[in-house]
Amino acid sequence: MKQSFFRIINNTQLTETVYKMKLSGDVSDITSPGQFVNIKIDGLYLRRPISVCDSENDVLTLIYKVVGKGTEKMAEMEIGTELDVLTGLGNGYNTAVSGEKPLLIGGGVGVPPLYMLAKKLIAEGKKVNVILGFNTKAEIFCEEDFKALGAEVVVATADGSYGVKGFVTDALSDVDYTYFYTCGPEPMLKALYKATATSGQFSFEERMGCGFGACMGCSCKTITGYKRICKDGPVLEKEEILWAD
Amino acid sequence: MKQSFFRIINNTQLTETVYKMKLSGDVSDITSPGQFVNIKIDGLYLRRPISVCDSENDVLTLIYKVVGKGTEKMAEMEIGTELDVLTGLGNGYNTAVSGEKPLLIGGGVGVPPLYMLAKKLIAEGKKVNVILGFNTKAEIFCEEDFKALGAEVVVATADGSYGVKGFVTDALSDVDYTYFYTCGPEPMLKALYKATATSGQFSFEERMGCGFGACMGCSCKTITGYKRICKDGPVLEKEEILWAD
Amino acid sequence: MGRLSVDLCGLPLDNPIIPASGTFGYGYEFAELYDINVLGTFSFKGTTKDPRFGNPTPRIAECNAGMINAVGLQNPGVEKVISEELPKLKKCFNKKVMANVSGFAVEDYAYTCEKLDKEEQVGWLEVNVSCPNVHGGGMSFGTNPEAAAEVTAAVKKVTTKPVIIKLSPNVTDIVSIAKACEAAGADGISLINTLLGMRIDLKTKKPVIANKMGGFSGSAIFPVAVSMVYRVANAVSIPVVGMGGVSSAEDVIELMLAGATAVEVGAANLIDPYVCRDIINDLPAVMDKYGISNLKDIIGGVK
Amino acid sequence: MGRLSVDLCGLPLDNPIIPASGTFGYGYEFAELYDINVLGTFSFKGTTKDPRFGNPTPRIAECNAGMINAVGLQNPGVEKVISEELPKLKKCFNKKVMANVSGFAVEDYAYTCEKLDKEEQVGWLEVNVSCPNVHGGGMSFGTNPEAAAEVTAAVKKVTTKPVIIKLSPNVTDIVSIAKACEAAGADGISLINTLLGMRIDLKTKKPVIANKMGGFSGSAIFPVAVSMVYRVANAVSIPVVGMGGVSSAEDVIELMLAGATAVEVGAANLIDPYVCRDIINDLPAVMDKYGISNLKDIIGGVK
Repeated sequence: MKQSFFRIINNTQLTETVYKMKLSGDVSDITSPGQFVNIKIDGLYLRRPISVCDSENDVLTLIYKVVGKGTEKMAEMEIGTELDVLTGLGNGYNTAVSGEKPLLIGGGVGVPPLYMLAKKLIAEGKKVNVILGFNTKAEIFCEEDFKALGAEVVVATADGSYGVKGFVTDALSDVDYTYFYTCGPEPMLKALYKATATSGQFSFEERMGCGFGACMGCSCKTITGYKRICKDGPVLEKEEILWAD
Repeated sequence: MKQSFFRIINNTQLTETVYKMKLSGDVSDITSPGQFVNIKIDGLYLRRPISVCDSENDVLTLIYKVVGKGTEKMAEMEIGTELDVLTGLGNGYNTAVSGEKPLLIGGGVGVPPLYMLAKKLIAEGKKVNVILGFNTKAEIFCEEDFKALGAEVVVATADGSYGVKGFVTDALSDVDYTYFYTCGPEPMLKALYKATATSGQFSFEERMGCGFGACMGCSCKTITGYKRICKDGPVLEKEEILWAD
Repeated sequence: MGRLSVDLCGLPLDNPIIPASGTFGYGYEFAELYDINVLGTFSFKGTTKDPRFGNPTPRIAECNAGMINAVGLQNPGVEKVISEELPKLKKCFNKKVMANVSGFAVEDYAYTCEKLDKEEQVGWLEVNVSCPNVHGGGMSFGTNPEAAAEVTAAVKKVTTKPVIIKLSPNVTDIVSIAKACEAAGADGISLINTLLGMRIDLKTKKPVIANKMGGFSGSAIFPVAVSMVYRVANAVSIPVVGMGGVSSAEDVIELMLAGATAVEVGAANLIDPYVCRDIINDLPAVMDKYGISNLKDIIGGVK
Repeated sequence: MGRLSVDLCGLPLDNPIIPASGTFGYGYEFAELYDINVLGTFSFKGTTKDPRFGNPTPRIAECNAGMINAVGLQNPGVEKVISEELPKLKKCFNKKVMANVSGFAVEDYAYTCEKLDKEEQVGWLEVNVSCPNVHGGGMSFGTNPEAAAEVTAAVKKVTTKPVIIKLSPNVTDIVSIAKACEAAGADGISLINTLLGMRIDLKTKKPVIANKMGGFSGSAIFPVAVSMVYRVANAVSIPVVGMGGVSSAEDVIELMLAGATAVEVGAANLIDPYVCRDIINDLPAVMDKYGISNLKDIIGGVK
């Protein structure tokens, strides 16, 4: 973990509620895809955890959805604004176990961290398939970005307005994969837990206090013991997950 | 009272701790010298009451001393910043009773509201004498501004580094006056209450809640009953003052 | 009956927004700023049997997201409130007002309430057993179920108007006090009054407030208000008027979900004199955002 | 003995800054961020006889100038704290640590304290009779003078280390509880634990926190802390450890003027992990600004 100051380079709207922010600053502590940063926002007490979409050459890219006061304020931030950011939080995805044909499955605002993961896997010489799930065509983002990396991309929309009609699980049968990585809403994670054929890694969300393991605000039970989503997670292996109900 | 938004035109340092801020906005509710405005400052709960130094042609001039968090933040404000301001607060000085030769006596940060008062009295054709009291030469401000209006100005410094050595009361005997107006620290007001030969008006300070008469936070006892410094004051007539101890 | 209307102890309110006692004077000063008839009602300055100057100054201290006051029930006394303040109010407010009453003995409360009972302008009596800023009275009635019940019963004897008892949060068990008031005949409970707070001036090394401590209010205390409104509303059958740090339409909805039938707005009036009018204007859009058709349907609606 | 040094129950502290229990884990995680030997000491995560997972999630809610937590004393149990956590701590902290202990019965407290008494690394036992987040225990001991005294006496019997009782602010009369603990042999009092608070999610109409209510902390509660520290410090002769919303060197000085011998920093650690180190660095300049030569001279110095 490192505390440092970032300056906003740009902050653009991708869909009705999703924004992309690029910031310049010290990204040296961001060592794995799937990690997150925790941002101090003027006027709000708790920092806001946002997953890292990309991190390279002192530029940090975040894609976030406006869901509350914090992200509302982020969406209004102007270029040049300086932000106090804790970087390098969370364990991130482990790419060493992916095999030759990893599959990445993202739903909605769970898509962004998979971008940096795809980049890393491709750099490691692996053949990356990506399934992205959205409610409807208007909500799609990042499809072209994954294609530009050289990944095979399938998009599923719940209303069938684009790509495969249905959920990400409906697109699963067409792909041949050695391992999978996923991030998205909990119902999707649960469905994938059942529908997937291989081992894999899941990224979880929880309301956090500190984001760096101090407060036990985001603990969960796993087969291997109690884990803090912010510090021991947010990525858990399929085999250790204990669903809450 | 009116709530409106002002934009900072400039914000310059006059002495080590005193700043002058000019703001553009609707000053139509500022009807008398000696009134004050109440400024909302980001991150602070209560507004900050600041006496009006001048108000003309939609430009509001404030001179303030950095004494705490609020004024520290004001001193750091940049040109173009927009401020939420309540204007037209307090009764202000009554110039109708001044006679031909009013005397204005200001001490330290009590000097600024006398500027607009001097301007009004001079516009009314009166011969204005001003006594300004400061601790030391380096703390003097506004002397030239009063002279530029056409007032006779005497400065007293406690350490004798400029002008009359001593307090404003030490400069009193040289002036011929029909009435007086004063603003400054309470010990100075008390000394003037005894040392002055005529009737006069005193402007008081108190910690305020609202600044517009709602909360009774700044009440004081007077010969004519309980008064709210923010609404029935800050200016009291000599004859109604009841000193607290 | 609009989307915002509620019923408070048998009297209709066009909306649940009520400026809290001590932050709205006797109303007519705010009437210079906006038409105060847009309000549900308001609770006027705490009134006692005899006139009071209150505490020495300074009476105000700033805090993070709040403020401390130690005004100490400055008011002209009930006779003058009736002879001078209510007639002035009548010219600008055509609704029933909530009369806020304090005292230093059970008989004081009864005396003042009996006088105000005769006034047609008064809709509700809000009986403050929780003022932290007066010695030998006020809050001491509100920290003990028996004493609070005794005041309630004494007041109920002298009035036919709805009696709402205003409770202090500075207690171990606010629920037992609320229940005691209900059992003694209270028609409603309002809460929370201010928390006891203190600030010290680092320069002078003295308390900022002359009276040393005072009542802490402002948005800082809102989570305490939500918790206490929730607990009391789940324990009594009479209406609860919620307050404590409310400054937005969202806050109003949150307190109503917790169990409030109406909501008082206090310290926020001192920072933004138009806040109650703005909240009333904002409510319909905020209700739409959260799928709420009628405010009265959400009272105590937290799942 | 520097300008910042104080004495806490007979043990010297280089400075009065103590990260509060539950915001600093067992210390070694913060040791990755800075040398935690700069601290006066710290109070480790609330430890119980048996291991606990704590409450379901969500356990955290945001508030204006503060937060609510309902962690519910998650900890590995005293045996593992001694066998695993303390050895890890030893590698990065060469001072005495404050051991924070909670329980659900008087015997639990005694059991846990007796185990920790044997540990040379432990300097003080901070006995928490004020956790708002566990049912059938915790806070209920701290809302009643007799129960608090009983815990104090039971713990005192099994240890020779200084015992500091941590009190809840959610009471009518914190002074009587502090006095009862003093009479039962407590060597110090620490306060305030969190206020009971609640938030409701307007979208889901459910409490934000799974456990409904939780402990409200953060700078919002600072004025309540100042008031309670002042009242307790003026009523007891044993040292008071002040806490509640402290986040700056100025706050530390204000609580010490109110009567605190040392100051715990809680929620602020979660927002700014370096805050305790920064406060310690800032103190000398802030002391100069306010004409303070030595911190120990200002304890209870409010005029």
